[in-house]
Amino acid sequence: MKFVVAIIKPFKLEEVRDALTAIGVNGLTVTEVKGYGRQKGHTEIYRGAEYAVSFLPKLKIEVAVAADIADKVVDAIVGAARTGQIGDGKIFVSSIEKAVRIRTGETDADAL
Amino acid sequence: MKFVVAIIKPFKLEEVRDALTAIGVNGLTVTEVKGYGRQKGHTEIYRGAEYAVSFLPKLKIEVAVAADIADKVVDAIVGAARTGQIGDGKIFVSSIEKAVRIRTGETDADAL
Amino acid sequence: MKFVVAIIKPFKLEEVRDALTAIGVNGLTVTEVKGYGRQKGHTEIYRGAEYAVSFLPKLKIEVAVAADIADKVVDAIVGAARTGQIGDGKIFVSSIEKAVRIRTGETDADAL
Amino acid sequence: MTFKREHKAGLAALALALAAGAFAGAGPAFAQAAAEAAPAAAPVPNKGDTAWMLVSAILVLAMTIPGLALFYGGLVRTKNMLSVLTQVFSIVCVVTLIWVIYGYSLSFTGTGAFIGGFSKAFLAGITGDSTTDTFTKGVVIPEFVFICFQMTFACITPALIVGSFAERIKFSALLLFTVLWVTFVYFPMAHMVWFSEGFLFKMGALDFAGGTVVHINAGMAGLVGALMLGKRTGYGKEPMPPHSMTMTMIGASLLWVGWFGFNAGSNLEANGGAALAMLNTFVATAAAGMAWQFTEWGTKGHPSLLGTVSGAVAGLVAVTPAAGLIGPMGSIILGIIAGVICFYASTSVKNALGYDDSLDVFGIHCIGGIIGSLLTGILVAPALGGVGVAGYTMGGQLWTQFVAVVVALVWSGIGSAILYKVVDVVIGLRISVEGEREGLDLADHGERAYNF
Amino acid sequence: MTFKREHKAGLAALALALAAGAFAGAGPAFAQAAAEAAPAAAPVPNKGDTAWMLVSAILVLAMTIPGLALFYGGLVRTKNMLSVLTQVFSIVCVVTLIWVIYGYSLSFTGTGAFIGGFSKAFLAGITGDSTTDTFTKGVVIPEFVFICFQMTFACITPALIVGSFAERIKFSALLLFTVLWVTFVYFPMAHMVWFSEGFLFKMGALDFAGGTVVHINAGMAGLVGALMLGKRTGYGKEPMPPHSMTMTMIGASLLWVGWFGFNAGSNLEANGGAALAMLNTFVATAAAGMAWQFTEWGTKGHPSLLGTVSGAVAGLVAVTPAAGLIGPMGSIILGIIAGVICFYASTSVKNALGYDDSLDVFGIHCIGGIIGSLLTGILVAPALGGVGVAGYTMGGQLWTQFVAVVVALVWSGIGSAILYKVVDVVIGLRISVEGEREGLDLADHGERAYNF
Amino acid sequence: MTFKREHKAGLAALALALAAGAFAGAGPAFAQAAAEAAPAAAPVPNKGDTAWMLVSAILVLAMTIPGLALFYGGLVRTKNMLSVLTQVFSIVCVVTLIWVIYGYSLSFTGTGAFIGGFSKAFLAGITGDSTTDTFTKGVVIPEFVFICFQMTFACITPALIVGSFAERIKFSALLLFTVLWVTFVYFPMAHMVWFSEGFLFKMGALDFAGGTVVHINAGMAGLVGALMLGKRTGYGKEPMPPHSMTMTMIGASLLWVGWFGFNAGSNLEANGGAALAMLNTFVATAAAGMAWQFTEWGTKGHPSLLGTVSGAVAGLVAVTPAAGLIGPMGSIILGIIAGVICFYASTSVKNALGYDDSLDVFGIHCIGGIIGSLLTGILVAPALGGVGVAGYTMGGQLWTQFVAVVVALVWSGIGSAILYKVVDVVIGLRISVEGEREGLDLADHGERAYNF
Ligand SMILES: Nc1ncnc2c1ncn2[C@@H]1O[C@H](COP(=O)(O)OP(=O)(O)O)[C@@H](O)[C@H]1O
Ligand SMILES: Nc1ncnc2c1ncn2[C@@H]1O[C@H](COP(=O)(O)OP(=O)(O)O)[C@@H](O)[C@H]1O
Ligand SMILES: Nc1ncnc2c1ncn2[C@@H]1O[C@H](COP(=O)(O)OP(=O)(O)O)[C@@H](O)[C@H]1O
Repeated sequence: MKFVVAIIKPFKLEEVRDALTAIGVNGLTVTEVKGYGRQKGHTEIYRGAEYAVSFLPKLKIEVAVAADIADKVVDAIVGAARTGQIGDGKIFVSSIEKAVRIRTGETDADAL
Repeated sequence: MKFVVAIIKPFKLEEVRDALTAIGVNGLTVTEVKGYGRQKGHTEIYRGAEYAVSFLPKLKIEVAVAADIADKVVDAIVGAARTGQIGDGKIFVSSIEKAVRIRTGETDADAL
Repeated sequence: MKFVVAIIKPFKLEEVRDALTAIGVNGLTVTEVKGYGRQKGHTEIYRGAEYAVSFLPKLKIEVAVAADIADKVVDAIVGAARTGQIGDGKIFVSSIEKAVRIRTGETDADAL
Repeated sequence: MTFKREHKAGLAALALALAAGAFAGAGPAFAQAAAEAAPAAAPVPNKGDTAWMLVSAILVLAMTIPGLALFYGGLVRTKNMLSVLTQVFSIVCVVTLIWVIYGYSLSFTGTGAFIGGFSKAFLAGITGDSTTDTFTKGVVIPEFVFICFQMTFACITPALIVGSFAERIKFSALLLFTVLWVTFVYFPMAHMVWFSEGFLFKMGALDFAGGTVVHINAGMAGLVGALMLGKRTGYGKEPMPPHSMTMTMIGASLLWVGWFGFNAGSNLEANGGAALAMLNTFVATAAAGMAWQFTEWGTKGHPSLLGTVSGAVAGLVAVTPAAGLIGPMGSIILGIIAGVICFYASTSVKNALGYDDSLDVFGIHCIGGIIGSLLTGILVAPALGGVGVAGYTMGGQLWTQFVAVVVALVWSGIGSAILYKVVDVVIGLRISVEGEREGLDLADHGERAYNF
Repeated sequence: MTFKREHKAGLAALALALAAGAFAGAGPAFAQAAAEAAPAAAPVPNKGDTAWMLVSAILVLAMTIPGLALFYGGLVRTKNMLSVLTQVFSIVCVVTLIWVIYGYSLSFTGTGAFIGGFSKAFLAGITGDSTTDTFTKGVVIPEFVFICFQMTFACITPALIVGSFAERIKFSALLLFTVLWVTFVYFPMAHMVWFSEGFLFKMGALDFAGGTVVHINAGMAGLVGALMLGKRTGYGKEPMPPHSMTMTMIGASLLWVGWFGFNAGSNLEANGGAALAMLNTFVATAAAGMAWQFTEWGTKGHPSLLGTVSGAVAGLVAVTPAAGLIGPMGSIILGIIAGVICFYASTSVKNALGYDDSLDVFGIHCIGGIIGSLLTGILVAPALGGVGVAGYTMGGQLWTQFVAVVVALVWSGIGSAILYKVVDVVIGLRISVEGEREGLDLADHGERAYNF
Repeated sequence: MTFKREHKAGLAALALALAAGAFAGAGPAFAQAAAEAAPAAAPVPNKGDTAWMLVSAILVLAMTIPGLALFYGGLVRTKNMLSVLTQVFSIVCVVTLIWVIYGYSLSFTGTGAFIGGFSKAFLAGITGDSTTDTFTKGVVIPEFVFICFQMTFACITPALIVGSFAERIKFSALLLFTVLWVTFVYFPMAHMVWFSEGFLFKMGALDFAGGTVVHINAGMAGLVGALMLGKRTGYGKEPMPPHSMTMTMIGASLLWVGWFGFNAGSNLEANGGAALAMLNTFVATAAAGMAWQFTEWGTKGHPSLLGTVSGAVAGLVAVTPAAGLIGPMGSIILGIIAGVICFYASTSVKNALGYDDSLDVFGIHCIGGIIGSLLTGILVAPALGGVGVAGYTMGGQLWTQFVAVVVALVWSGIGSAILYKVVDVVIGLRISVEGEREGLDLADHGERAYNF
C-alpha cells in the first residue's frame, strides 16, 4: 500500500475530494498546515511592527491506497489541485506496511 | 523502527494514551485533523444555505516505536479506540530509518 | 528522497527555518501539534476541577529532501532547535518514493 | 381642561401644589400644607426617574444577552457553545412574551398572598399614562417602564438556571421547562416578595433587588436540575475546560455593568438611594472578587481569572438583596464573606457531594443569595451603616429573612422538581449520549459556533 | 437680567409661569392661563429628557460598533472578518464628520420638500443653549443632543448596507460610495420623512424611528449592491459558513440592546411614550425571534441560533416605524408576521431569485421595513391598541404608508444604482479574484483578524 | 418640619424659592431675588442629572471592563490574553476598595495644594442625602454618585498602564504597583487638578475630563514601566502579532461608547454642556480615526483596522481635556492633529528610540494627552468656537496648560520610577523567561484563555 501526502491550496479541497471519490478512493484525512516555499508571503503591519509572513495556509491531504492505484491517485490530485500558479503544492508518495480498520480489525486492502 | 499513525475519534484520546503508556510507549504526537470516509457527516443550515459537512473531526496520533513492539502498539490502539461504530478510524504502519532526540543527539532506539 | 519529520518547540520555528534555508532547503510544511513525552505538563484549575494537562504545544516540520542531504538537514534542525532542556523534540527520517510538484507536474528531485 | 401628556399634567400638579401653598401663607410649613391641599392631582412621573428606569431595563437585558450568555458560554466546551447562546436568547424571547400575556398580571395584581390574578393579562387597561408607585409616597413612574424593568428580571432568572444543566439538556425540554417554571415558580415568588399583597412582603422580608426571587430561586432550581438530569457523559473522566475564558470575562464584566440596572434600578428613582445601591454594587463585587482570588491563590497556588470573576459574580449576587439597604463598609464585609464561602461551595463542597452543576449555579447563586439575604437582615442596622427599617430588631429581621430564604428554597426546590419530572415524562430532559458527544450545537441546532 | 445656563433659564421659566398663574387666580384653569400669559420665555430642556437622549445616542452608537459590526462580522468567513469590522468602523467615522459639516444641515433645515439647505453647515450658529422641539408642544431638548442622536442614525444606515456586498467590495470603493450615498440618498430621505417641511412628513406618513429612512432605504441599496457587484467567487459551490456564531450572537444582542436608543429614543422625551416604544421593541423582537425559530424548526428540522437572532433583528426592523404608535399586543402580531415573512424572504425567495445578498440586508431590512411601515398604518388604530393619529382612517393611512414605502424603494433603488455605477467607473467596486480568495483582510488591510 | 427624602426636599426648596419670588413681586427679576431670599435651603439634586451621572459611572466601568481589557487583550499573543484580562479586572477591584477606604478622601477633601486628608476615609459621614457641587452654582448631585463616577476614573487610570508592560510583568508585582501608584501618584494628581484646593486647579489649568490626571499620568507611567521592565523576550526577533483584532475592535468600540460617560459625564449635569462634550467626543474621535487611517494608507500602503481604532483612541484621549470647552469644528482639528502625531509617535518614533511599550500607552495616551491639554488652551477661545473662560488670554492659558502638562509628566515620571523600583526590590517586576515563553496565562494564572 502507498501513502500519498499532498499539500494543496485550501480552496481546492472540494475539487480534490471529488476527483478522488471519482476514482474510487473513499477515505482521506485532512490537516490544516502552513507552508513555506517559493510562493511569496505578504507583509502584515501592526502599528510600528512589520512582519514578513512567509508561511501560508495550506491543506495537507493524506490518503492510503492500494499500491496499484497510487499513480492514478497522484494524477487525480494533480489534475484537481492545479491552478498553474506558484504555490499549488506538492505530492509525496511513500510505502506503508500495514493498515488496520479500528472498528473491525480488518487489515491492509480491506482496511482502506 | 516503525512509525504508527492512527486516526481516532477525538474523545478516545485519553484512553489510547493510557493504553500506550501501559505498554511502555512514553511519547507521542497528536494532531487535530478532519476525516472523510464511510461515516456520514451532517448538514448545517445557515439561513438559506445548506452545507453537507462530510469532514468530521478526528485526531491523528503519531508514534515512533521500536520495530518489535509495533504490533503490540497497533493492538493497544485498536483496543482502546474501538467503539464498534462506523468512523472509529484507521491505523497505518510504515518504517522509519532514523530517529534523533534533539536535546541530546541520541539516535534511533535511544531517541524514542 | 527522504522525508524528515521534526517535532520542535514552537518558538524555535524561525531559527529552524533559517537554518534550513541556509543549507538550501527551500520548502517545508508546518503543523501545530500537541506532544506527549518526558516533558511534564502542568495543571490547570477551573473552579473545582483540576486538569493535568500532559499534551504540550509543539510544531511539526515536514520537509522532503534529496537523500544525500538528509543528514545535513537533520543536523541543521538539531542545531537550531536544541535548547538542551527536556522537550526539545524528535526527528524522524523515512523514505519517499516519489515527489510531484502540482503546478508543473515535475517529479522527484525537480519537484522539491 | 384635559391633559393629554403626562408632562403637562406634571407641570400642572406642581403648579397646583405650589400655588395652593403660596396662598396658605409663606413659611417652612407650606409645602406640607400644599401636599394635603391637593389630594385630587394624580402624581406624574419625574422624567429623571423615567430616564433612569428606561436605562435600568436596558442594562438588565444587556446583562442577560449577551452578558450571561457569554459568561456561561465561555465555560462550556466549544461543541456546546452555540447551544448555551441559543438557550439564553430563546428564554429571553419566550419569557418576554409570557410576561406581557399573563406574567405581569400574575405577579403584580390581585389580593392573593401567593399569586396574583388575570386582571392585567394582555396588559389590559394599561396606557402610556398609567403609573406605578415607587417606594416614595407620591412619586411614580410610568407603568410601562415598570413592566419592562420587571420583565427583564423574569427573563434573566430562568436563564440563570441554564448553567446547571448545560451541555446535556434537550432544547425543546428547556423551552417547555422555562414556560412552566416561570409560571409556577417565578411569578408566585415575585408576587410573594415584591407585591404589596404578597405574604413575604407583608411579613417585612427585605429583598431589595431579588436575592430570594431571583438568585435563591434560580440557584435551587439549578441544583435540582443538576441532580435530576444527572452528570454529563464523561464528567470526572474527560477534561472539560472552559473553551473561552475571554468570553467568560466579557460576560462577567457585562454582568457587573448590567447589574447596576438590576440593583440601582430597583430603587425605582434616580436619587441618592440609587447612588447608594450603585456604590454598594461596586464595592461588594470588588471585595468578593478579590476575596475569591486571594483564597484560591492561597489554597491552590494561582490567582485565576475564573476565580476572580466568579467571586465578583458571587458578590453581585450577595449584594442584590442588600444593595439599597446597607452601607458601603457593610458591603465590603458582605462581599468578602460571599467570595470566600462561595469559593468553597463551588469547589470543595461540590466535589465532596459529587453533583454535576455544570457552571455552579447553586454554589454561586443560591449560596450567594442566602448569604446576602441573611446578612441584609444584620447589615441594614443603622448602627452598622445600614439605612434602617421601621421597627427594626436584629433578631426579628434575621428571623424574617430566614423564613423568606426557607420559603424560596422549598418553593423552588419542590416546584422545580415536579416540573422537571413533568418535562421528562412529556418529552424527555436529556439529549442522547451520541448527541452529547457530538455536541449540542450540531445535535440540537444543526450549527457550529465557530468555523475558523 | 441674563441667564447664562439653561437650567437657570429653566427655573426662571417655571417660576415665571407659576407666578403668573398664581396671580391669575387659583383654580384648575390657571396652568393653561400661565402658559398663555408667558409667551416670551423660551422653553428650556428638561434634564430627564436630556439625560435620556444622551443615553439614546450612545446606545445607537453601541448598536453599530461593536453591535452591527459583530453581527455581520460573525457571518463572514475568517479571512474577511477584519474587513467587515474596518468597514463598519470607518463608515461611522466618515459619516460623523460629514454629518456635522453638511449632513445635519441638509437634513434638518430649509423649506424644501426633498432636501434642506446649508444654513447650519459646520453647525453654524448652534450653541449649548440651542434647542430642538420634541413632539410635545413646549418641550425641547438641547440641539446638540439631537444632532448627536440623529448623527448615529446617519452612521448606522450606510453601515447596514455593508452586509449585502460583504466579502467582495474594495475598501476604497466602500468609502467613496458611503460619502455619495449619505449625501444623495440618505439626507434627502431623512429630510422628506422627518423634517417638518419634508413632503412625506407633510403627507402624514408615519415612521416613528426609521422604517423607511433607515431600513427600506438601506435594504434596497443592499439589493442593488448585491446585484451590481455580482456574486462572491465560489458562491453556491464552496461552503461559506459563518466563522463565528458567537460574534453574531453578541452582535444581535447588542443590536437589541442598542435599538432601545433607536426606538425609545426617537420619542425624544423620557416619558410614558418612550416606555411604550421600549415595551413594543421588547415584544415585537421576541415574537419575531420565536416566529423565525419555530418556522425554521418546522420546515428545516432544527431551531437554529442564526434563525432566532435573524428573526429578532427582523422584529426590531419591523417595529421601528411603529414603536411609539402601536400597542404591545399589536407588536406581537407585527413581530410574528415579520419573523415568518423575513424567514422566507431570506431563504426560499433569495435562493429562488439567485442573487447573492451576503448577509440578507434585503430580506431582513428592506422586507422587514416594508412590513413594519405598512402594518404601522393599520395597528396605529386605537381600536387595535394603537395610540391613534388625528383624522385617522385605516385606508387613508395605509395608502400614505404605501406611498412612503414606494418613494423609499424608488429613491434608494435608483439613487443607489447610479452611485454604484459612478464608483465602479471611478475606482472599481470589486476587489480582484485573488484578493477575494486570499481574503479582504490581507488583500485590503494587510492584517489578519486572528493569530491564535 | 423635616424632610426624609431628597426629592421632597427638592420640591420644598423649589416651592420656597418660587413662593418667595411670588411675594417679592412679579417680573423678570424675581427669580434672581428668590435665589437670594432663600439662603437656608440646601440645594437638592435634579433627578435628570442624577440619572445621567449614574449612567456615566456605568459607562466608564464598561469602557474599562470589558472595553479596555479587550482592546489590550486582543493585541497580545494568545498565551498572554488571560493575563491581561485578569490584570485589568483585578485592578478595577483593588482600586474600587482603596477608593472608598481612603482614595476619595485623599483626592477630594482637605486644604492641601497637593493632597487631601483623611476626613472622609471609609466614606465617613456621607449619606444618601449628601451632595456634591457641580460646575453650576446651586446645582448639586448626590455625593454617592460623584464618588462612584470618580471611582471609575481611579480604576481605569492604572489599568491603562497595563498596556506598556504587558506580556512580561508578574501578577503580584502588578497588584502591589497598582496599590502604590494610585496612592502616591494618582490621588495627588486628581487632587491637584480637580479639587478646589489643588494647586493646578487654582492656577486655572483646564482639564475637562482628565487629560493630565488620567492620560498623561498613565502614559508617562507606562513609558517608565516599559523602560524599567525592559523589552519582551524575543522583541524585534519573533513576530508578535495581535492574537485577535476582533477583540481589539470590540474593545475600541466600547472605549468610544464608554468615553461618553467619561467626557460628557464630567459635565456633571445633563444639559447642553454635556451634549456639547458628547458631540466633541464624537467628532474628534472620528477625525482622529480617519486621520491615522489615511496617514497609514499613504505611508504604508494599507488602511488598517488597528490603525483606524488606534487613531480613534488617540482622538478620544486628545479630546478628553477639551470635551466641554471647545467647539465641534475645533474638535475636528484637534482630532486630525492627534491622529497624525500619535501615528508617528507609536510607529517611527517608538521604533527609532527602541523601547518596548507593548501596546503604545505612551504614544497614544501620553502624547495624545499632551496634544489635547495644550490645544485646549487654544481652542477654548470663543473666537475659535470654544466656550471661553473668564479672563482668557491665549498665551496665558497656554502657559498654564503647559505647566500642568509638565507637572503631570514630572510627577508621574519620578513617582512611577520610584514605585517600580520599590516593587522590583520587594517582589521583583518581571516573570521568569520560561514563564514568558510559556505565557503568563499558564505561568501566573494556571489557566488558558482558549481551549478550542
Ligand atoms: N521540500 C518540501 N518539503 C515539504 N513540503 C514542501 C516542500 N517544498 C514545498 N513544500 C510545500 O509545498 C507548498 C508549495 O510550495 P511552493 O514552493 O510555494 O510552490 P510550488 O509547489 O508551486 O513549487 C509549500 O507551501 C509547502 O507547504
Ligand atoms: N484511505 C484512507 N486514507 C487516509 N485516511 C483514511 C482513509 N480512509 C479513512 N481514513 C480516515 O479514517 C476515518 C474513519 O474512516 P471511515 O471510513 O469513516 O470509518 P471506518 O474507520 O469505521 O471505516 C476517516 O474519517 C478518515 O480520517
Ligand atoms: N515515540 C514518539 N513518537 C512520536 N512523537 C514523540 C515520541 N516521543 C516523543 N515525541 C514527541 O516529542 C516531543 C518531545 O519529547 P519529550 O519526551 O517530551 O522530550 P525529549 O525530546 O527531550 O526527549 C513530545 O512532546 C512528542 O511530541
